[in-house]
Amino acid sequence: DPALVYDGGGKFDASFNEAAYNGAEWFSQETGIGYQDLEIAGDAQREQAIRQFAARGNSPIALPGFSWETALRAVAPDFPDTAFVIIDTVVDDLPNVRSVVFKEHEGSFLVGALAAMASESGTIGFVPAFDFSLLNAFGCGYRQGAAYINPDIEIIETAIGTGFDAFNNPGGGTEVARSQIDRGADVIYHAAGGAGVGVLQAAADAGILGIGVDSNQNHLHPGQVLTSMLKRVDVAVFNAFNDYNNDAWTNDVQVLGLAEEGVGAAFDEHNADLITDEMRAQIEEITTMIVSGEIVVHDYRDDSSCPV
Amino acid sequence: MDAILSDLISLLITTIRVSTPLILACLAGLYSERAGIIDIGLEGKLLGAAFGAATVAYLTGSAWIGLIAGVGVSLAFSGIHGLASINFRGNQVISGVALNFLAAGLTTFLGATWFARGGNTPALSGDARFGAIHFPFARELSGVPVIGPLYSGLLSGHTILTYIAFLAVPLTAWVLWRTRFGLRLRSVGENPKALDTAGMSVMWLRYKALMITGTLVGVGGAYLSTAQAASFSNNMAAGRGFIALAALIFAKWRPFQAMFACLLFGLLEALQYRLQGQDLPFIGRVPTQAMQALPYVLTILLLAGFVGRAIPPKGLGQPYVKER
Amino acid sequence: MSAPRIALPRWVDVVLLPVLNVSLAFLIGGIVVLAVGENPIEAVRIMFYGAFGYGYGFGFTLYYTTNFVFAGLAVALAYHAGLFNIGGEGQAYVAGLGAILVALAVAGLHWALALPLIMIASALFGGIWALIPGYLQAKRGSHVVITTIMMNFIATSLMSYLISRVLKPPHIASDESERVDAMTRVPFLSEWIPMLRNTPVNISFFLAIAALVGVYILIWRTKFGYALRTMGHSGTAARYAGMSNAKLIMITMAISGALAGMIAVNDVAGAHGRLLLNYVAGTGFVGIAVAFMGKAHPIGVGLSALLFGVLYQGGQELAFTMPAITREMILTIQALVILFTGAMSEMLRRPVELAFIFSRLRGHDPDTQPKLAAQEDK
Amino acid sequence: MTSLTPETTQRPEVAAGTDFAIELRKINKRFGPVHANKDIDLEVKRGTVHGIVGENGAGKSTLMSILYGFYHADSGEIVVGGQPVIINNSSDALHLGIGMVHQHFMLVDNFTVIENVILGAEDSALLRPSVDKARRELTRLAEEYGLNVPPDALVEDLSVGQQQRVEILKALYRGADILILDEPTGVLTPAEADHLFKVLETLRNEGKTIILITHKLREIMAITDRVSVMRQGEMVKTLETSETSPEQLAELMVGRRVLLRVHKEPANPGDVKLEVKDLVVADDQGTERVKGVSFTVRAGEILGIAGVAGNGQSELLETIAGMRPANGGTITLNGEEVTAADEDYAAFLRRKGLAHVPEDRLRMGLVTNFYEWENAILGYHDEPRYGSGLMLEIKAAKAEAKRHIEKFDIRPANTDLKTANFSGGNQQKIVLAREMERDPDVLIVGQPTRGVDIGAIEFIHNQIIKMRDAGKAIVLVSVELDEIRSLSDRIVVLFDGQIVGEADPETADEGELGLLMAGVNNKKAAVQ
Ligand SMILES: Nc1ncnc2c1ncn2[C@@H]1O[C@H](COP(=O)(O)OP(=O)(O)OP(=O)(O)O)[C@@H](O)[C@H]1O
Ligand SMILES: Nc1ncnc2c1ncn2[C@@H]1O[C@H](COP(=O)(O)OP(=O)(O)OP(=O)(O)O)[C@@H](O)[C@H]1O
Ligand SMILES: [Mg+2]
Ligand SMILES: [Mg+2]
Repeated sequence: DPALVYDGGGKFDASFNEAAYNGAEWFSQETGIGYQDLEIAGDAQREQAIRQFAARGNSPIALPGFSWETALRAVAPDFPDTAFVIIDTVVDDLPNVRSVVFKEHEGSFLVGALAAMASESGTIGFVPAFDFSLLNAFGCGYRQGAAYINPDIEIIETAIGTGFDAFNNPGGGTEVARSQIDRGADVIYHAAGGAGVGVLQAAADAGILGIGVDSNQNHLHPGQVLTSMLKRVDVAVFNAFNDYNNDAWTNDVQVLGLAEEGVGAAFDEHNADLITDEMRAQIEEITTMIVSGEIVVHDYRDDSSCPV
Repeated sequence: MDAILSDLISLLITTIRVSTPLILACLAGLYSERAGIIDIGLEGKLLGAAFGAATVAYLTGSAWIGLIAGVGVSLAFSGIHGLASINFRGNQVISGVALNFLAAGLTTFLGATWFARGGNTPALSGDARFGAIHFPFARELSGVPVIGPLYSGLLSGHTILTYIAFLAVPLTAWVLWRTRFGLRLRSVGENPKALDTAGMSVMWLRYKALMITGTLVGVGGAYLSTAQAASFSNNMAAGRGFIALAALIFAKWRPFQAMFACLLFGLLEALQYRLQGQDLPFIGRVPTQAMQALPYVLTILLLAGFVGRAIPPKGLGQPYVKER
Repeated sequence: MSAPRIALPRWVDVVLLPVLNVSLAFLIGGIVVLAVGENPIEAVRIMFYGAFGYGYGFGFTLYYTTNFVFAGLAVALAYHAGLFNIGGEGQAYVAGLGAILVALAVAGLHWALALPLIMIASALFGGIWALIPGYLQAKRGSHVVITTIMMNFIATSLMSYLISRVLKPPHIASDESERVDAMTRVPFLSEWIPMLRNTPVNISFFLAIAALVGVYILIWRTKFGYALRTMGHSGTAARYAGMSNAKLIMITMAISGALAGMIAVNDVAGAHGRLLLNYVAGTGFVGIAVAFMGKAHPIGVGLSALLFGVLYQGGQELAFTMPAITREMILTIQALVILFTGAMSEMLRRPVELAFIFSRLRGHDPDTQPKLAAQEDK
Repeated sequence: MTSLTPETTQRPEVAAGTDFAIELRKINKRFGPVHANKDIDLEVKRGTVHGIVGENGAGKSTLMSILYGFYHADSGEIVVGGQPVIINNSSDALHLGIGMVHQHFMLVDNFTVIENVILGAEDSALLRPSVDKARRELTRLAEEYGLNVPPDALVEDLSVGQQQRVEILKALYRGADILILDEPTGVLTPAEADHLFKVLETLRNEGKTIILITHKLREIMAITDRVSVMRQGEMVKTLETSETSPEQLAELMVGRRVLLRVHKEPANPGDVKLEVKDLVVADDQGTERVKGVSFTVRAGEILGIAGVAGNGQSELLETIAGMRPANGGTITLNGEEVTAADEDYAAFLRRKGLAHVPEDRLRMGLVTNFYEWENAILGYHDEPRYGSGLMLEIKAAKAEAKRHIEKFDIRPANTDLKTANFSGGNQQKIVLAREMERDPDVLIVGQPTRGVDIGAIEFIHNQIIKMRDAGKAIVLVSVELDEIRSLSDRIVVLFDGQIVGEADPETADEGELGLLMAGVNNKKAAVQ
């Protein structure tokens, strides 16, 4: 059977890990094949978890999150017949590992552009859980997208906390969002996992717009969530399980950007009233330009800096 | 000028909201510690109450029933704490630590089992949440300069739980210094033998204090999940119980000082949100983390510079052993 | 009401009561396990199998135990001086900085030479982080409980900044430091004991044992320890004896922080081989429970650290084998163990005493006869 | 367990014919292996002052605590006013009209007098009415019995004597008919004690019954009507006071003859060992408590410092001993200036040959949680004989402790017993042995016999004289005038932080000293 081990935030974080879970469920429903999953209690358990699954013959083993890299490198050589898929970082020097990474900055560019279009005040907000490279990549893409639409736009960025526990502080998320709203922000994008629920709540309470992340969070507050930056971790997990099942496994590096539909902005009935045809058209145009390379979205992780 | 004023007001509004759970937890700790029982477990009680409140509010659709459930949960925690530290003369610190672990484990475990959302509860809406209370004419007056923002923004527009928290401050002061119960409470934390030889039951009095503790911190927990946020999420107390404890010591176990200490923490947090990523005069841009550490650094400086020695109730932490 | 008190044999206090308390915790945990539809006896078996049953699990048990020993000793030592150091978490975190700076600076150096340097750096950084509250307590009277809590928060901010913005090399995706050179890294025990293959338990384990012995000697066999205990019991008596409370407080806090700092040797320079964000992950707080459960005595700390090691590792095994039992369930059981063995450890004393009286009555022990007569008065 | 009739808290009607306020029958109480009360019988006549004497640990406090409902007797019977009763807790005792002033006060230090008085006896849920009532009541009691205390002062700011009055007021406020006082004069000055006895007399004359525990036979002879003697948990005898003598009581208590007078040869003073000059000391709050004190002490003499507690003695002692910094003036030890500077100066002074028996043995001189042997080296643990370098040589320490135990007859003779488990007298001996056996040049002694029984007092006094005769300079601070007069070779009187006069113990009479202690200086007045 395939196996899935969640990253620190835990299975139901309403975003990243949950997307991985959804991918596994999707596979399970489609094929009727079961899978095993596990939440870890700390970094020391990472290697142990992978090793135990591998030793029990589970394959492929899906590892969402870059934090798995070290453990994976330690274990994978010992189990050459087991297939692994790691998400969010590249491990290309091991023969039995598939790597899937996303161009979050591209997806964030789109929602940033939408935010700038929807904003009436000319001020928008971004709320990362804390100062962290991956989250800064979201923020940087968002800034570029917004500035693309409106070069004069004001972007307020406020982190909730200083470590991983910030992902679990919706109260903090609420207060951060409110303080941004007080400063005039009328669209707020979060990259804060569980704490983001508080951000979206604050936006809904104040009658302004929030933007969800990772999974489609539009339904949380219909009509109050402008869109969600989709990161199709579910697709990555589903594909890995499915490929293995169909003997189509490849040990390669998959970079999922807008072109591959690995990231994107969510449009559904919950935000239909918020998105005008005009906006929709403009987004489609931007998408095409990014896919074609006409617009190059800078990735914060390349040089730890952001042009906007 | 107007911009500065409205900035200031919005800062104060944030301060009030952020301080609310701190004040409730801090006053709760005050009753416990005034009765001689250390309460490291405030954090766990906040968490347990937040969970209880969110769960029941979701199931019943009523924030009030949720509040009662939240208080019930933290009362149960208080009961365990009482058993351990009053009846069995256990170490109060370790009991508190255990309760913190218990709350962290149990809330997520039960939440995951009941709602299959990894311990988070479903979002609350409508009557399942405490809404803002608007004072009469708040809307009409909001346009008036100075008075408008003060009245409509700062005073009006909070949830009932915030008003409860701030009312609990003078009430606590009144109880402590004007009532028989307060007199006995203070004596039992200072010198339980004095109360015992006066013919009163130390045990029963301490339980009464813990019940008040449970109630107040329960309201604080409910505030987190049914007023500030709209659902429970894992570990959502996020250290507020510990901050409340620090504020309590800072305030030297006095109610009004406790409120001011909590407001100070709240203000620094609000300020920190506000100043992140902004250029400060003379200093330039400061790393986010430096801003975030600011409240804690300032606390230490204040403590070292101005507040002086905090002398706890003399009987604090000591189980009352009555030889028979 | 005033049934006769009898002096219980020492083994009851030292062995029977703790065992009964742990059993009670497991009993209640078992009920919860039962409630989620699993077999509690099977769960306990899996737990112990996971912790001791095979080399891999055992290695992890020892690894966790190592951390808990350091964290527990840090709290226990300060406790003997009448200080409550809740700051082990932050002290260990900051010590990680010392550990990684030295380990990277001497990259390539053989571990046997690097280890003392890394230890000194970790102790120094952890010690300084604890010395600040110590100094404030000694000189300014700031309550060490608040200041250590504050220092924990400040450590999180500081380390988050340093790791994400300073130490993180560009070629690594996640926010963490450069890796420690394989030569320099504290070696895993599996190099010598193949059974422990692939487990993070390393030389630090012996450091932990040495620390247990060392702290015992320090507290009960040295002049400093004598002074420290005097102050812990009575600051006035210490002043009378001509001991400087201020100096004692600062030295004690520094040593306490240095002990917490040893977690960095085990994790940063050993198990992880690099500095990770939030690498302490609550170990410092568990240390409080470990210390109090172990009654602040090194033997007790060693045993309760082992118990927690078993719970951590066995719990992981359990989560594997019984999917219904999640990590939170394990946390709950841990909480129950702390509660019953730590906070409510006296709960079963009375019943045990009565059981003893009863058994002696049946045995017609002449010594207890008069006391029992007294009880019958009731 | 006390048993018999179930009715408990009803105050029994005075049964006609019985003139006993209290009868105890066959009371037994054990603490683990200690049989603190063995088959105790006691009858206390109504309207009398009944004394109870006995060595430390004889079981006096335990017996009274049983009467007050604080402990439960294992067996036995309590009869109050002719009615058998069960006293389950202090509340029951209070209802029966029994009030108690404990050996260690049961006051809340940071409460006002009124708050302490009404605690537990409030009339309503709000404090105001109770406070008003208590204020009136206190005024009345102050007039009636001379029990004056400022009602709104914090207890911690009161002198010990005043605190004790608060305890008595507490009992009277609750309408006590039977008042138990456990060693009430142990901490009082002579004037305060006299005042207390006047109060007790007034109370007796009003028909109240008083049980008085004390170690001072002089007091027993002066105030009690009857006296009971306890020894090792047993009631040895009850006597009419008028038909006994201190010597007989002492013998009954201890089981042997006791010398009640100190015998000493005339002093033979040598060089100046300790010189204090213009010393100024402030307390923790910054208030000046010692205001320019000067004196010298020579080898082979005892300088007694008399004074009412709270006139700067504590601060003076602590400063000389190096525990408290001086705010002015100098201290010279063996010709070397040694005015306290650092926090660990006390250790330095010990090395220079100064030993210090502190006033408060429980909080300062001992760590009650330590084993006996650990306390035997307190303050000296750094010496090389207890281990060179960093290590502490437990064997050496225990050997030293053993020597102390043998030489000072400390009981039980067990170095591995927690100090808290020793009686007060033996605890005091542990401190004395430690400080005296160090063979210091200068010995500073504060309240050496506070709360200690007469057998031990005799021993301690003899030890101090022996030290003097061995050529040591000794400073003795005591609130016991008797003690000061019988031990000292010279006496100075401290009042309000200043030395107000000097007296010769041979010639000075109590009245003269008393006036000095009250701050009235005849000589000075005469000079001016
Ligand atoms: N701590 C106590 N120990 C023993 N008895 C008590 C205690 N508190 C109250 N009582 C008794 O219980 C009865 C009812 O008490 P009371 O009216 O004081 O309760 P309460 O209303 O809870 O008081 P408060 O609110 O002032 O604490 C009284 O007769 C009182 O003596
Ligand atoms: N709570 C207790 N637990 C154990 N032993 C006790 C306790 N209280 C008293 N004892 C022991 O019982 C005996 C009698 O003590 P008690 O205090 O009654 O003596 P006392 O006559 O009042 O002595 P003193 O003159 O020193 O006050 C002593 O041996 C004492 O150590
Ligand atoms: Mg006594
Ligand atoms: Mg009432």
